[in-house]
Amino acid sequence: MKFSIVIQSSPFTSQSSSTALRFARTLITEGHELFRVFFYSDAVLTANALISPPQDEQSLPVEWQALASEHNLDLVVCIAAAVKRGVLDTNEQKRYEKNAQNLENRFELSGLGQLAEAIAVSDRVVTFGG
Amino acid sequence: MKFSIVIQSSPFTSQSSSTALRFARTLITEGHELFRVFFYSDAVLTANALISPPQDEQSLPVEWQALASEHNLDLVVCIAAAVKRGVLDTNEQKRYEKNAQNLENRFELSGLGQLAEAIAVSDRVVTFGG
Amino acid sequence: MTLHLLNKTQQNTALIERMLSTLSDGDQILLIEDGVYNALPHSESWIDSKDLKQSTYALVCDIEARGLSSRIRTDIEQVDDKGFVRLSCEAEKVVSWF
Amino acid sequence: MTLHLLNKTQQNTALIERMLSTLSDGDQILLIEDGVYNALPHSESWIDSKDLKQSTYALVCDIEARGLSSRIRTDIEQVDDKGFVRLSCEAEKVVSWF
Amino acid sequence: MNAQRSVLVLNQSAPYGSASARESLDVVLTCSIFDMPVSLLFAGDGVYQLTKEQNGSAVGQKTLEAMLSALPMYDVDSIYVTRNDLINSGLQESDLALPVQVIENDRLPELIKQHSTVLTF
Amino acid sequence: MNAQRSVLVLNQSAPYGSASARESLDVVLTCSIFDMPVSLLFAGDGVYQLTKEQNGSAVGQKTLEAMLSALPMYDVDSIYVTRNDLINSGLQESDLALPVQVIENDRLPELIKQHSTVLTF
Repeated sequence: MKFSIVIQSSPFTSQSSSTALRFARTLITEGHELFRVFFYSDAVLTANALISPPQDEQSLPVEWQALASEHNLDLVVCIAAAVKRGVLDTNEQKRYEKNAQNLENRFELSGLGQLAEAIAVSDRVVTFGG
Repeated sequence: MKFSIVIQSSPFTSQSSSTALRFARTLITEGHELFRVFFYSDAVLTANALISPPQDEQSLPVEWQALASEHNLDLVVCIAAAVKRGVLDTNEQKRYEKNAQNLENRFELSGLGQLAEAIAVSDRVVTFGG
Repeated sequence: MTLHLLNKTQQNTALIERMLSTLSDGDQILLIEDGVYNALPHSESWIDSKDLKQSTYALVCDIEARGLSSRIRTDIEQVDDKGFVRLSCEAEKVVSWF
Repeated sequence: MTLHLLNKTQQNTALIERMLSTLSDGDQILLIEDGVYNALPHSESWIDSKDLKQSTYALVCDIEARGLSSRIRTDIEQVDDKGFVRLSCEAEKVVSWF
Repeated sequence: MNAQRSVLVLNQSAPYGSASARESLDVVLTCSIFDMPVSLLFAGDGVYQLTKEQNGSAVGQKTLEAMLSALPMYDVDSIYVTRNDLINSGLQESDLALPVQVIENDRLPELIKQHSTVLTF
Repeated sequence: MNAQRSVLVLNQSAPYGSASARESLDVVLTCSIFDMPVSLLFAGDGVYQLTKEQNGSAVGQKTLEAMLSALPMYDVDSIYVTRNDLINSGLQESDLALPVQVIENDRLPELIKQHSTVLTF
């Protein structure tokens, strides 16, 4: 079955991003397809490459990136939400004349159209928020 | 009267940081002293210099920075909360071997002791969260 | 005297009951942000059941932003940011409920 | 059939009433994250008042994390992450309440 | 691509206090641009998004009402509120900036069933 | 420096679902290190922070209970829960990982008065 996942909450104050990661791993293990993960609202903060968690704690950007590399996943970060929150790729860094980019590898900034497409083509869309 | 302000919530999904800014401006205008503003939890994200809001919208980092410059304010960002959320100064950038720092001017990373001190010396501590 | 800041709507019944259970005589309440919706005319308002209309204030810029200027109860005093600072000074401490 | 995900505690009465008002016969509910506290024995549980114990599930890792393994009701089925995925497949859609 | 999908967007948050109201409307407008049928249900505190005479600039934000008024231009005209939530909000139907369909609570299960995807905000 | 301040930390959130429980405990321990008298009130969902036999690793987090057990070592021993919240939580006093003072609701106004600063989480 073809799934897409939408994540809305800050990975630092909400458990949602972590639950979504486990759900993503499990559905792949169970033989389903993960068409796309769409990071929206404060969940775009998950893609900040500067995140430096304590050594004994889960690093969500790194774990998402590892899962994406292994299974060639599409991790899409809402570009409007990301730019507003200071998560920039090289293009946006130039556009806004900032002195650094900080988008984690394997994540991609793109528009809400990617969410609409995910809804259109997926059998199940599961939202993680709150 | 001597005030300190504690802010806890994400500036992107909560109105708290914006209300706190207005409260800070007003208390200064009214002749009171603002001893310290302490950014904790997701409010540390307010100090991310890469934030690029749409042109017609308020930029909280810039407005806090301007207020701090004008009145020589102490804007303290909890270092543990910031590092975990990918808000780094040059020292932390080196320590965690990241390729950029992104702490906005006039903000300073420091420990929770700065909050304890603010509580100890201020007449009023006002928390903005939620 | 304590100033209580409330920034959530009346739907947050557990939070509001908690705030109410901590009130001492003479305490004041300032409704800010989404808290100003508590000042709309509700049939079972805690403001009435606890007879708190004389100790409850609402922040005027939050009322205006939300389009409530002509809709909220007239027996609750509206204050601006200066009033917010003044209430904070008059109180011995400020407790935030969110 | 719809699978409803609930990740908030029983204190969030407005949210839970809203979820309950959208249920169709045969719908299922999965308690995740802080939602698993709804499966503690409460004297006025919506699970009982709406007779939903046979259509309500709770995510086992969230139960363990919170120290609830020996405390929650035994008449609510616990599922692991595989069960979560299976319930999502069996349902026609998944609606999240938060 | 599967058969045509329809989306129900559920708005549960008051405007200005959180970003959720604006972000959910952005999703609605995008779905509509992509020719996906989209309905809106304003529930609980979400009803407050519909209040007339909003003025976001009083708190340094854009006015949500302007975005809402664009909905009919985007052919989004299935906008629902339950009578129960409207009463609990303390607003009257005449306080709302948009024409909405006021429905009874017992219509909600059907509304969920009619849409292939439900997005909550 | 003004006269000695005392702090009441009010914990209202369940653990693991949000970061609030851990961040409030960090503040408590810091105040204590700085020799500031600090009391804790666990209210509403905050009561769940005290549950025995927690195991955060089941959801990839540190176990909060370990931090809580450190409180007595930091001389933080004024820990309150209201009887009402304990009953509503569905937990018994014997389910709690720490000895707490179970108080009636009508003690709360006094508790607020006794402390010079109240920090809510």
